[in-house]
Amino acid sequence: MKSIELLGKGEEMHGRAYIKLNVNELEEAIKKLKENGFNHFVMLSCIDWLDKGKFELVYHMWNYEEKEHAMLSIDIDRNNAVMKSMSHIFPQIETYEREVHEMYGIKFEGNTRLTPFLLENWPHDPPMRKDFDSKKFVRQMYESIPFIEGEENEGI
Amino acid sequence: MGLHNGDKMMRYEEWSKLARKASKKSLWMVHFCTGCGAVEMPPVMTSRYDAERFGITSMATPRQADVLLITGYLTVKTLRRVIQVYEQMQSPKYVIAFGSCTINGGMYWDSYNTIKHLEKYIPVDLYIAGCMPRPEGIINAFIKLMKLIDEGKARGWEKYQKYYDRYKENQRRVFNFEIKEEQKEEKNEEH
Amino acid sequence: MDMIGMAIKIAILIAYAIIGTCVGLLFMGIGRKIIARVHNRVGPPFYQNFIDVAKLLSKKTNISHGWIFDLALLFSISGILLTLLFLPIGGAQLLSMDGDAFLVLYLLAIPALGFALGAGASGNPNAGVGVMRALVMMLSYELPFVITLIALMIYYDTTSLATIVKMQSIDGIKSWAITMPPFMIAAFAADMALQGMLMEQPFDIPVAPHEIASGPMVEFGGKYLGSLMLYKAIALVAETTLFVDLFLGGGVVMHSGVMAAIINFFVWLGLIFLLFVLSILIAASFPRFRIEQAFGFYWKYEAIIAAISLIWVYIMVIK
Amino acid sequence: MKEYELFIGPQHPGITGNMMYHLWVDGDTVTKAECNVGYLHRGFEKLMESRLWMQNIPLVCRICVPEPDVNEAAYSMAVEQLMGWEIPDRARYIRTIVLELARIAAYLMAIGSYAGSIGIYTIPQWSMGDRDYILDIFEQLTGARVYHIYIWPGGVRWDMPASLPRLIEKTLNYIEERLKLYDDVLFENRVFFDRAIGVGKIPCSKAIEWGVTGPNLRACGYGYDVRKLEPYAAYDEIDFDIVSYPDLGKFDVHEAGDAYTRMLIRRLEIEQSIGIIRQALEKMPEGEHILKHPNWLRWKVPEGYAFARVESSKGEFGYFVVSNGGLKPVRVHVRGPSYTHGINVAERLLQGANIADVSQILFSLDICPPDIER
Repeated sequence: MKSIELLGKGEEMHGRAYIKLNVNELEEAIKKLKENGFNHFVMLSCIDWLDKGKFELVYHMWNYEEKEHAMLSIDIDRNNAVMKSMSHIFPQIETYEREVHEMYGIKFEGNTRLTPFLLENWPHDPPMRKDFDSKKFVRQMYESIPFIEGEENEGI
Repeated sequence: MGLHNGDKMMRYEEWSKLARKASKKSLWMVHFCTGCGAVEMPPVMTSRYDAERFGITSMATPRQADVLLITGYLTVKTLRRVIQVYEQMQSPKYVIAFGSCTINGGMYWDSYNTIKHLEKYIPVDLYIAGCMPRPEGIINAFIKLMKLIDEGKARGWEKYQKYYDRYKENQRRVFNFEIKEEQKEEKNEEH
Repeated sequence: MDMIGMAIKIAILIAYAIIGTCVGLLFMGIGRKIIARVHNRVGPPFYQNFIDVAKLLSKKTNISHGWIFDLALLFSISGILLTLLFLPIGGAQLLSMDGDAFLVLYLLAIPALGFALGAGASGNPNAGVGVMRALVMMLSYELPFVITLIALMIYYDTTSLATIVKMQSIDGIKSWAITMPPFMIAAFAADMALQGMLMEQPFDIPVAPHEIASGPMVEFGGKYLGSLMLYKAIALVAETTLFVDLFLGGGVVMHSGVMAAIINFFVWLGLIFLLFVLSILIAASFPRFRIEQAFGFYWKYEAIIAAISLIWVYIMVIK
Repeated sequence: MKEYELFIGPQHPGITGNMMYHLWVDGDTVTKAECNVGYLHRGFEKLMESRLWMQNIPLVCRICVPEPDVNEAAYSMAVEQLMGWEIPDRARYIRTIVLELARIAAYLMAIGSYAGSIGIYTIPQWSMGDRDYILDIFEQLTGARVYHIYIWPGGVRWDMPASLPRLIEKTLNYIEERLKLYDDVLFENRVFFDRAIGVGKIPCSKAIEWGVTGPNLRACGYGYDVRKLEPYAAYDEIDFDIVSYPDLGKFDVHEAGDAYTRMLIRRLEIEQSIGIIRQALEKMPEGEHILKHPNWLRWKVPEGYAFARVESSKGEFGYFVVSNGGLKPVRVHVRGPSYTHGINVAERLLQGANIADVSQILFSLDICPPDIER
């Protein structure tokens, strides 16, 4: 696979290149792949490995000519979740970083638009973290609100 | 005097009866797609099912409309807008809620961002069951609403006025972010 | 004697208003039915618009945005009613004077100004944009319309609508203006202007729901919207009548006698209905223009067409 | 006139669903646009982490409401990759037919709502009615109108009834007839040309970098289609040509990447889909329609990272599924095509647009908010 050859490491996983990188190699690698035909940035995913105590960020890139998909994966510390922004390479990374920032609480240095994205005035923990208990939150937040029962024929 | 008042009441009753007759035959709904049920609205409004037969059309702004359709689950963010829209509508106004998500949360029962029971926040006149309801179901609901209006039973808007404080309290509890933000700011000032 | 005359005039005035609204609402209802057929639908009953107005007028809360907002509707409705009074309907005209053709043009502008007032008072940016568009639209369709009007005035050598109608009805249908080649093209230009006056596609720019959420009427609800619908109904009758008076002899086919008056009335009714149906069918088959495109359309193509007819008429008159 | 702010949505007829654009307008021109989404955020990805592998199927289809089948297909394909399954031939063909029918339905809806946004209300009335005939096919095949829950990991839920091909053929013939009417009223209408040509033009050299995919990318002149790039279902055995910009068949060619070309690409791809369905019906083999599943309650999927992509009517749909070998997925991340179209691309295209064109640009990009927010 071309991306594995270019970066000198990585493995093939279900027909796609999965390349594990160090945090400081990432910017270089994205730029190199972009110059070599991987000009479509597919998406940026974040995986919360609670038991390993780290966040895994996966940058998906696609090469239209070679028909090849490369997943660049990096690990960052769960307790000190700070990452350099890549939005200067592909403009749409900005939006993905906004979402990851909101859902996992990872701070992206250099991204000037880390404003609330999907949630509005969210004071609680970032919801996509594994230690955020959705069911408990629902019980506390929504189930505790009382019904308003009117008299008969007053609508439901 | 009493008799006179009674006469006046009678006349008022008759007038409101007439008004109900008119309003049941001309239900205008707000053009607001709040959830996935909105995908069944175009078929209802267009040539296959043609809700305009019953005088149902969609209006561009809440001021002009009578019926608010909650088409599916509501997130907290949308609920704020729904309440604004509902309060801008001019009474008599009716609310029809779509699908199981508005009844008890449906398949999003454990989602952190959807409110589960719509009637805790605004009064609902009619629920349509199903995920999602079929166009026939929607038209059936409108006909049922017409019947309720005719009998004077669709009075959710009066209930909203009557228990306004309790509705506001519930709404405040679900949007209680503002309170927490204030607390945060206070904390920051302390530090 | 004066009192009785006054009372009769007032009675006729009220009759005019009622006829205007009823005919307008009925036409709008039938129009909805016709459009529904174009859409492959059944459509609402023909009396749907009466129900709509009744419902709107019976709404319990009616939010006003200050007295200017209230005044605006009064402005619009009184303006359009006054226009209707000056228009010959089936040859019969309530008020008339020399130069009323010009007067009608000015009166037709009043409702738009009323809208502007109301929308300004509501303070909604969508309404503001809608009013700007409505005023630009008025400016655009007025030019070809005025040119065709001048052509008619030159030909018939009068500025009175009543005279224009009378001259056209001398010989029945054969003497209608539209039978003459120069006025045929003028009628085309005027019909496009009518499309703009009625705010139908491709010229429904001021009320475009997808762009500015129905424009000036964004903040109108309850009784206000009901009155607005009444205004629209009367406006529909007044604007189509103006066209009928100018090009179709006011619908006059017979002279003298009660029977003739009734027949003329129904011919007028039929003609404005045809015009209305034509306009909604055009509306059903065209998207809407942008405002600058509409402006260009009227000032380039329509104005040129109207000017050609004017020159043609002028040459005919000189000969 | 001084600059003012205008909110398009969430309650506005000119918005493509429940989302909002905050516009700063100077006169008639938009100077800045900001997208505000999240009105439909249900936290699907969180919910999927707490459900079994099979329980996620009813959830995924709700991610894209007008065209739910692509989600089921993509999720199933990702799970199949992890399991190392090869699905039966008949299932592949049935999937192709279902996906293409869903594409036609979605395109009809897109064309209808676009026509509504430029003010011609006849087309939405027709196209929504015609779309319903396709939903009828779905109802016969899957039992539901909108959310079919038909494509499963390992195949499809049940076999296609023997009578269905006849109904499909009839419906396709009907839609082909109707397309001629659409051409007359919309696609060959002079006012449509005036309105759409040159409006909301995506700069073609930037299109790929901005992440534009699907019909919007093909309107820019790049003939990229996931169905050809990474054939899934039975697309590798079916003969079809990608429709892309300069080759617009019988229609006039104007600028690349504008609203006009984008809509025409959609119009032409309806015909393409009809051709694909006909071929698939012809070539469909007999046989099994689904692999045998393990017990769903104890179904563990092997560890690994899988990414599956499909071509939806809006662009490239991608599912990134991570498993640690457990009963539930660790992470399911959805790449919706509207994610880039609705936020990055639309914000840039709206800058400098006329407010009359805002709604038109949004509808011609075919933005679907549920797949932005999930």
